[in-house]
Amino acid sequence: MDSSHDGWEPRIIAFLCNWCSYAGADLAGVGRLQYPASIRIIRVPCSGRISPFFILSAFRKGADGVLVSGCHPGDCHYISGNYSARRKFALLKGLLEHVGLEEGRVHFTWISASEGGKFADVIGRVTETVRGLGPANQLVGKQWRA
Amino acid sequence: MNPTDCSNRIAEEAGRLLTEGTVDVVIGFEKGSLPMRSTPCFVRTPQDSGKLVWNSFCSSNLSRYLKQFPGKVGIVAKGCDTRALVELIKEKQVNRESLVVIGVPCRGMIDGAGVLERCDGKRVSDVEERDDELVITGDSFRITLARGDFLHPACRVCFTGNPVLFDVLIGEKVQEQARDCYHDVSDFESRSPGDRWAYIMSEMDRCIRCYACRNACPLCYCGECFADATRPQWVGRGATGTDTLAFHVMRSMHLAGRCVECGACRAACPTKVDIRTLNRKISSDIARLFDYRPGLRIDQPAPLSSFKPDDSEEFILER
Amino acid sequence: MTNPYMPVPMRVEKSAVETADGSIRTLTLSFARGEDGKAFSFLPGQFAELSLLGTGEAPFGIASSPEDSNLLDFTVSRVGLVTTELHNLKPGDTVGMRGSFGNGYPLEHLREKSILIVGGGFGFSTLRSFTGYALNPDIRRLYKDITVVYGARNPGLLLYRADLLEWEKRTDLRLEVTVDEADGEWTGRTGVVPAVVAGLDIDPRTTIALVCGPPGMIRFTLPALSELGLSPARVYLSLEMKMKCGIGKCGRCNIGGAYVCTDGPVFSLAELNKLPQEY
Amino acid sequence: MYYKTIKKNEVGRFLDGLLAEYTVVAPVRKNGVVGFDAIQSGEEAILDFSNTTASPKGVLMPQLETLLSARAGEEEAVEHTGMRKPVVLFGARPCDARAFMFLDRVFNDGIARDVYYGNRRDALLIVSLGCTRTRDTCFCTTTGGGPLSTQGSDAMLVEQGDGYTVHVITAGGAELMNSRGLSDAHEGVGEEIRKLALQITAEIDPPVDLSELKTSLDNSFDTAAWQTLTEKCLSCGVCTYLCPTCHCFDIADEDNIGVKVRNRIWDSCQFPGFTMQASGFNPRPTYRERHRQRIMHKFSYCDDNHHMTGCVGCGRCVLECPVNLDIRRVLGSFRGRNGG
Repeated sequence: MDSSHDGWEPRIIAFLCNWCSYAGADLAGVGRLQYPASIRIIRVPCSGRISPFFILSAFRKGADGVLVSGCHPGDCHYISGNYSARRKFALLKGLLEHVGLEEGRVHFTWISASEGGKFADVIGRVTETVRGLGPANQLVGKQWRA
Repeated sequence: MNPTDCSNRIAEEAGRLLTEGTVDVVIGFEKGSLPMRSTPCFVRTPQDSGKLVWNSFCSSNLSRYLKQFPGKVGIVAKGCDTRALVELIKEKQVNRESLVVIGVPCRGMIDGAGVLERCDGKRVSDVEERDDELVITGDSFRITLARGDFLHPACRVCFTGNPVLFDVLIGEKVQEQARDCYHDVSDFESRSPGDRWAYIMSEMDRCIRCYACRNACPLCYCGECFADATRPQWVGRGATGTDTLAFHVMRSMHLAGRCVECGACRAACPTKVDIRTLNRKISSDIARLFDYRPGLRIDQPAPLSSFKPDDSEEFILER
Repeated sequence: MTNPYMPVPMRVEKSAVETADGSIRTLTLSFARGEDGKAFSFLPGQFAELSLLGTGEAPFGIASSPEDSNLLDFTVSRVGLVTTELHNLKPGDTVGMRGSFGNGYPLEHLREKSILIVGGGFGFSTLRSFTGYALNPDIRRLYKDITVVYGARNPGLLLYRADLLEWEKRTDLRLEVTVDEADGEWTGRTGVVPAVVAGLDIDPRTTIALVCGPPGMIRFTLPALSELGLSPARVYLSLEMKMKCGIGKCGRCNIGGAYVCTDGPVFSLAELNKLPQEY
Repeated sequence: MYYKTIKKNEVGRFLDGLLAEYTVVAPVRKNGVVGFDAIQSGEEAILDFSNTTASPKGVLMPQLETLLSARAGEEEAVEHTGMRKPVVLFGARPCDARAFMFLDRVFNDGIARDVYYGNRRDALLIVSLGCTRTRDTCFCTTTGGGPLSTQGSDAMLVEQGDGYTVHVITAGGAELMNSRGLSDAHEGVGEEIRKLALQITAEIDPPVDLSELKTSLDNSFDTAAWQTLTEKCLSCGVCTYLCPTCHCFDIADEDNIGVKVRNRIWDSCQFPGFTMQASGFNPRPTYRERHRQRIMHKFSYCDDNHHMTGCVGCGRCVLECPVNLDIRRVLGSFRGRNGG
């Protein structure tokens, strides 16, 4: 699998928490920071709202990568949303890699409302990682049988 | 305590509870219709308590039935059954006061299918348990087998054979094994991702989506399971590899910090799919990251409904 | 070999809200392909499966009369995935249809009889089909007098208002519409359907009842009908069961050995009394 | 009807021969579990097993089968009813072969013929493997079958010495067995097999009169015994999904990545959702009603609708039920009961 995939654009679903990471993305946009157009942002109230269903469902519907980003622990608008999310994601990421999902398909990070630069940088790095892996085919829904 | 004495003591205890009216029903095991099988039973009269038995083939987790009996219930429970009980009580599904737990120390349950295979299909008429041996007699053959070779996988790593919660204890406590350090998980993780994926998918390929694992699990008590929901439909309902894996991954996530590793799921699975590797991966992470073992203490908060400011961030994309 | 699971394409001609809360709509469909229309026929009381590939399929009673042109009415109550999508259909959209399925009302038994039609809420759809069919001039003379008792929980939930108004004016049909609870401008009768039925005086020897409605209404209507002297063989019920295939294969809609999709959905009370009470 | 023979060590090569023209589905052992699967070469097939865990019904009724599909924007749906490449089911036990006779009645009779099942069935030949040993869970003789019953088979192998006698039964069987280098069986082999059948049948519990059972079941629908008999049932799908005659299915649609599909998947009368209505009413809300439905459907309703009991006595549900709810005990408690 050559890693260049000649200009293939990965499709990455980004779940961004409304109070920090989404604002960080907004800041990156306002600041005209350049980052790949590979992400589709889904705004959620808090990273604590992300259920493993969302991540598996994204892969099933053809996503090549999933990024989940919330407020830094301690900054959560709902006090403990990201704390409980942190435990859940730690287990989920471990489990997905345990079953053999390619490293680099699922990413979790904390981006605050003031970190526009970090947002653009993260999106760039995640896109490169996923592009290196090529189209995802492990968890995609295989619909019909001959 | 050998099975016969154990059975008699349990029958006496149940008879007493029913005669006194302390409980309306005692959930236990009676002799199955096949060799090496004990089957759940629900005793409501003192006269019936005689049919209660205890042996090395009582692998079902009887806590699964508690929600079927609202009144005052007696339950015959081995170590892992009581750990499931602790979680059910912690999650307010079962009320401790309405329970009388007849605790039975357990040296591990035996997978009869493995023994039958060793008798290569010949019919078995009687199985006698003697300390660490099984004496199997059938038509024109008689063999003695080492008990330890036929334990259910979950029982091989069990460190809570003694009930963690009981009102009455039947017989003496057993010698516990060392606390489980999940070597099987670390061994599995030393293999390459591609190798792990191939193994998991070949296991999932045998799953026929019969949901015996879910329905045998004492902690899977949702009214409508996500696997049956259509609005939204999170998981495909066909037994195609990816949808089957998604179902088992999601069920394991729902059992995170709750699964007491009684092995009832694998024991119930007709095609013996290795779904335990998923639950054990999560249990090993929970033990390592949050220093928590499910089903040991009622007062210990569940890991996913609590947190610490300095929880691990090993999985976070580095700065 | 024809594929019983392959729907024929239908075009949505009209989608009209029936109830005040918008929870029930009637779709009027026409055949997208002429030859399907010619090949299709149905009896009042039969049903069809409406299909939206990718979303699902569900059974609906055919609410229009076989005599009205080639248009088919389906009354859809929004309760789930498929029904919500059906409610979103606009005129000109296409929807799949399989059928017609089921046995329909026992037209032969009804000849020269008086007919008592008792319907409740959403269950009235196939009874509307029968009433429309029976009011056709050359068919109406086959029957003696026709009484329609139709009720709903409240006036906002009454279906087929236009038909009710038209039937009101007819002399060859007695219409009794009632609501469990009245509201502001309701001037009609108030009271539950079983009570209205109990108040009727009919000749039990020459009357046959056709009943369809929610379980609650049926539980109290049946005793009322027997008080009027109607034997179980003279009472017909159209039942609702969860269905998938509509052709007696998928094994889920049985009452005892009878499949509601093929042996029903219309059963006489005499037949039902012989079957296990599991519906 | 005639007999040929084949040595045990020639079976692998014989199957390779079939693989040239047919898809061959045979018993294989994977991770310790014996099941049916399409084989790539002859020696993958195993013939030393009692019976597979799951039945071979997946050959005609896959757990998931796409009925219709349409790409986004396409009006016309594609019907996945294409003619099937011929398939040989090799090594099925006589009870499983007989089960296909029952499934044929369900899917071919009635108001419509199931074209998906029909096309697969027309392309299927069944070579069964007669039972020379039985398990204590077998009760095929009660349901009209037998360890060497030829019902439903096109040909049947019967183990004799270091080879198998090949009992060619139908024209389809002949097509399979002729011109494949199999030598004819010795004289009188038919009589030997009949005697062998009697000897093996003696191992199985004596048959039960099913018509008398049907009558008492029909009279016992409302008895309280159903509650106590089914109380331990987990409502899982093991008994129905492993069963060779259970045929209930669900139709589930999906719209994923621009492709709309209508799939037929297995369903079980033991699942609550099987009869759950959109209104929330469920005629069979608990394990009691659902387990009773399975028993009544197989041992009463199927006789009414298909004139054949809906069970072939393979014993899989007895062996694999996670809580050892034994259908023979349930049936036994209704024999000789006049209801009430």
